[in-house]
Amino acid sequence: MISLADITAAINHWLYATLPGWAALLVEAVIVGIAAITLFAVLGLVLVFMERKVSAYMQVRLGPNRVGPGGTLQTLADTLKLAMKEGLTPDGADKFLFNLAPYVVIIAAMLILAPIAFAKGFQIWDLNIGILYVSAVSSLSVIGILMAGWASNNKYSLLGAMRSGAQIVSYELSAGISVVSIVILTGSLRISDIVASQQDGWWIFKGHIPALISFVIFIIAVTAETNRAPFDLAEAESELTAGFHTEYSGMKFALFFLAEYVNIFIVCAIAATLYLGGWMPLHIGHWAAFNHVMDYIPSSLWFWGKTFFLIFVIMWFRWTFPRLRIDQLLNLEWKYLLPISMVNLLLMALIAVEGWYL
Amino acid sequence: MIEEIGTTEAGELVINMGPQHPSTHGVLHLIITISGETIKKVEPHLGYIHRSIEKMCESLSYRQFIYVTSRMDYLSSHINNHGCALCVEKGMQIEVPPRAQVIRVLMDELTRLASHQLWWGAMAMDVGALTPFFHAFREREAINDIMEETCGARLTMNYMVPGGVMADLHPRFAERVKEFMRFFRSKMDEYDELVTNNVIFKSRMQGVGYLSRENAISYGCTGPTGRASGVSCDMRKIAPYEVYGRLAFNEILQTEGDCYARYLVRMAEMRQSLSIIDQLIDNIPEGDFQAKTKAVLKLPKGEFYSRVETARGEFGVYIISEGGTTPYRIKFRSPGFSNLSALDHMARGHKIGDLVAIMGTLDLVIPDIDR
Amino acid sequence: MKKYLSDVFGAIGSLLKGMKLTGYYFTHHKEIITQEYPDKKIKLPERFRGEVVMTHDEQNEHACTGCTACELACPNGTIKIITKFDVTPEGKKKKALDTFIYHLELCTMCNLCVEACPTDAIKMAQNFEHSVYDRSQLTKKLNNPGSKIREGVE
Amino acid sequence: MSPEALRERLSNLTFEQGTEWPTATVTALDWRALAEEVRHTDGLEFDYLFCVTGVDWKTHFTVVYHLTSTAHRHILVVKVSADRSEPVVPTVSDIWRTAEFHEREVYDLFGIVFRGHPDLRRLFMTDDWNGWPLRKDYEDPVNMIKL
Repeated sequence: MISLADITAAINHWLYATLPGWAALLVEAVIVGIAAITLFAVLGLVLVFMERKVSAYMQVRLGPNRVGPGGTLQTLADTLKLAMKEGLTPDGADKFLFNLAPYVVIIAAMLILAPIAFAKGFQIWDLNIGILYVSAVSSLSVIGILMAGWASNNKYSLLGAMRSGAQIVSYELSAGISVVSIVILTGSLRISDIVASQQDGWWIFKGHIPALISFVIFIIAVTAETNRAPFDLAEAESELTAGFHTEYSGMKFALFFLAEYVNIFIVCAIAATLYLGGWMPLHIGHWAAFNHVMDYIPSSLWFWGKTFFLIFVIMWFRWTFPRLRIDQLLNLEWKYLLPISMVNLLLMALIAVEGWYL
Repeated sequence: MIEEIGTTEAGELVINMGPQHPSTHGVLHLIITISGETIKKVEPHLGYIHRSIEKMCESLSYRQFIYVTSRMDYLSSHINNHGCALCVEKGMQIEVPPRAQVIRVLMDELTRLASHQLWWGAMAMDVGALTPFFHAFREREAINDIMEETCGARLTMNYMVPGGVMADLHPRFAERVKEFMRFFRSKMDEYDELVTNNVIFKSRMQGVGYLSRENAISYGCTGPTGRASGVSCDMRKIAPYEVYGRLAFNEILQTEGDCYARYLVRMAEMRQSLSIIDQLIDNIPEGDFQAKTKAVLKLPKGEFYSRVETARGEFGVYIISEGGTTPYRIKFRSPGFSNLSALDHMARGHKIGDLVAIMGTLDLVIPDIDR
Repeated sequence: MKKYLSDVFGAIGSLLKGMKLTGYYFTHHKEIITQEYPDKKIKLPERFRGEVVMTHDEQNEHACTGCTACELACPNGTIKIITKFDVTPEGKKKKALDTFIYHLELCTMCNLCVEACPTDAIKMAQNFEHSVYDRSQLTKKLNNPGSKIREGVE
Repeated sequence: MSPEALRERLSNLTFEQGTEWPTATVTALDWRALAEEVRHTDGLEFDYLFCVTGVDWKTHFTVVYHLTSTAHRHILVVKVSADRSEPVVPTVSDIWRTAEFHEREVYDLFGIVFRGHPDLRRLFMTDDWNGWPLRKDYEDPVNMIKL
């Protein structure tokens, strides 16, 4: 069976054979860049469509059903509309920051793609501090949001940006601790190592209850980090109209929109990697036959399946729950999630030291 | 605008919430002074949809002016019309046939249900849950369909005429109402599952927007807003009109006075409305649906006041007649106007998100406030 | 501590309940209530008030005597009736309808004109698709060209 | 308290005949004292002001206050007359908070000044509006509906 890893290896081999080293690297970089941007665009379209359909079914309606078969081209039509719209810059806005902010957000989202393992051996850059890199870069997007809120010269935007700042800074903590609790088990920050350590079972099963708790906390924390409902205070449309992107229109708005969905994809991919084994098929201990059957399902399918399942869960949250208030949001983090995740980390350390996870 | 507000202390920010804002449900304009996220002051600016209905009515005959009142509180348009019809009947001393009385009450309660359903969805949307809105509209549409079949319109029915109702009930009315009741009863539990017991929703509502009993009376808060603070103010109980006097239903009272109490009062009122409809739907007396009235109505010289209970509270119609075919002066006492006046008092010291929740539970309808 | 834990579990329980409900609707598509309106035409009940029309029979005759009762009953000045004098076979002059002008853009569908009409000449139609490109198209002439009053309607 | 008993109790007022509820007319000067009295006297306790109406009688203005008590459920209607050229009525917004908005409304539409009102500004009309729309002699300079 031809796997993605074989294809990439073949291309790599061919490039280095025909071109000098630096040119091959350059060509590869260009290919990766184009692939990443394409992935972004496709992800945006698919996820927005998915969100609209999920919300529609939960709200007992049909959702988009006009453009294309079953409405699948609706988001494409919307993107075209946004692309043709005038990108307004309000008077009194800090023009430079205002125009820069959406790109900061989208680039921050793009950077995190680097260490994600999409399939077996299919990874842009398997750097040795992969998961640390993800936590570090993912908090960069808040700078873009703050820039957008400040530069818009709009009080709603400013309030939204401030909320977003407070929110991301506090939820980074429990997200980080949840990540650490898996890193304790694997002993490596490298994504490929983390995936490989789940060869004989995913961490969510192997890690007993502490892994489950840290998984739940991680999902909650990343929902908050990506400003999704019920933690969408930064854009809370019933309070702040549209929060930090109130003044944005046209393509710049589309970039924020896209970044939101790409961020969801990324955090779900990370969660899938950490807890659900990434591209690793469902393996149970030493059941060789069962594991072998599972291996027939391509690894990329495993990865996408798990990621989309988590994305669906996060969408499910959004279409079920009311929004929290800003002080309740911070209470939830500092009074509930952080203490629980710290105790959980201790338990996890105990499990790791005693080696109970195998 | 901001300069006129004048002094703001250091660190305070003045925000215009509305007239175009997702959670003001129309064109309410609030000027809020905040310090950080905490509200220091809320100042409503009204009049964006002021049509001076009172002035318009001065040039309309007693048959004509009723339809305009549908456009005030459009969610309980039928009850508004009812108040006006009652006032004219009081002046003309028209005896309304029993069948018409029952039809009116049935329609009132259906309207109240529809209004509360919309409120439930809209309020859940204000606190950030979008799905309940569609679920609420599903049930509301069922009521609207029933209304449409009998009254001929979905929202501004104009079904009341002085002396009765405009047309008899549709033959399928009772059957369809019963079908709806079965459907809605099963959905009420879903409402509780989805919103009432939800921990996020509860924490958003409990202890927010407290209004004491004294203040509720002083601010003239009626309807669910007043009753959540423990003020007994249900016009159907205090001054029963039509057949309300002989119906068995409870006035829902809560004493907490916060947003959650207001929420619970409305939810319980929906169940009371269902029980009222239950009592009446099989007992619609036969007979005329309209009393015989003259083609041109002339109210005797004098003053007439009628009070009815809309979905938002006490609605009063005050007609001063000089004996002509048009009122000399007409005044509508709208519940939303008084309820809104307590907003500043309730919102101070809370967060912006709470202001939205408080407005949601006040169930403001802006044309009702502006008139 | 016990309360803290029960709080946490109670909270998660209530959230899961809500998710169960939305999950139910997500998986049960037969609950969907969307009406695909322009594709599937909606049948409105016969009492629905969409616009005022004047009924004409096969002989192109209507029942309007031009008494202006509807014009007087209308709160908005929606109806304007222009009358003319017909000469009856006996040579007498008789007031009759010339043009029945109806301003749909001013109409609130309150049904008062239909109620007021002594000869049931006008009624409410169920058409609700009123959008046009120009406002002047909303001003309509309700009596058909060449129509006349039905025999025996006074 | 029944309407008759109420008439008896407030015998210093002159009541109109043939009204549904006891209706008394007082001058603007007496109104403030009466308001304090009916609000705070035991047995009366009119704590709920449910309607404030301005009326233009062409010769003078009246402000009609509909009062009720949440404890005793009796209703009293007080009409306060004001001069047409310079209408001034004392405010009761400190006695019944709801009057704050209602009086602003009456001021906005009739131009009746409520002395002592904390925030007497236009409510529905814009701040630069000329004239008082609900007065009988008001003429709308812009007629919206011209056919």
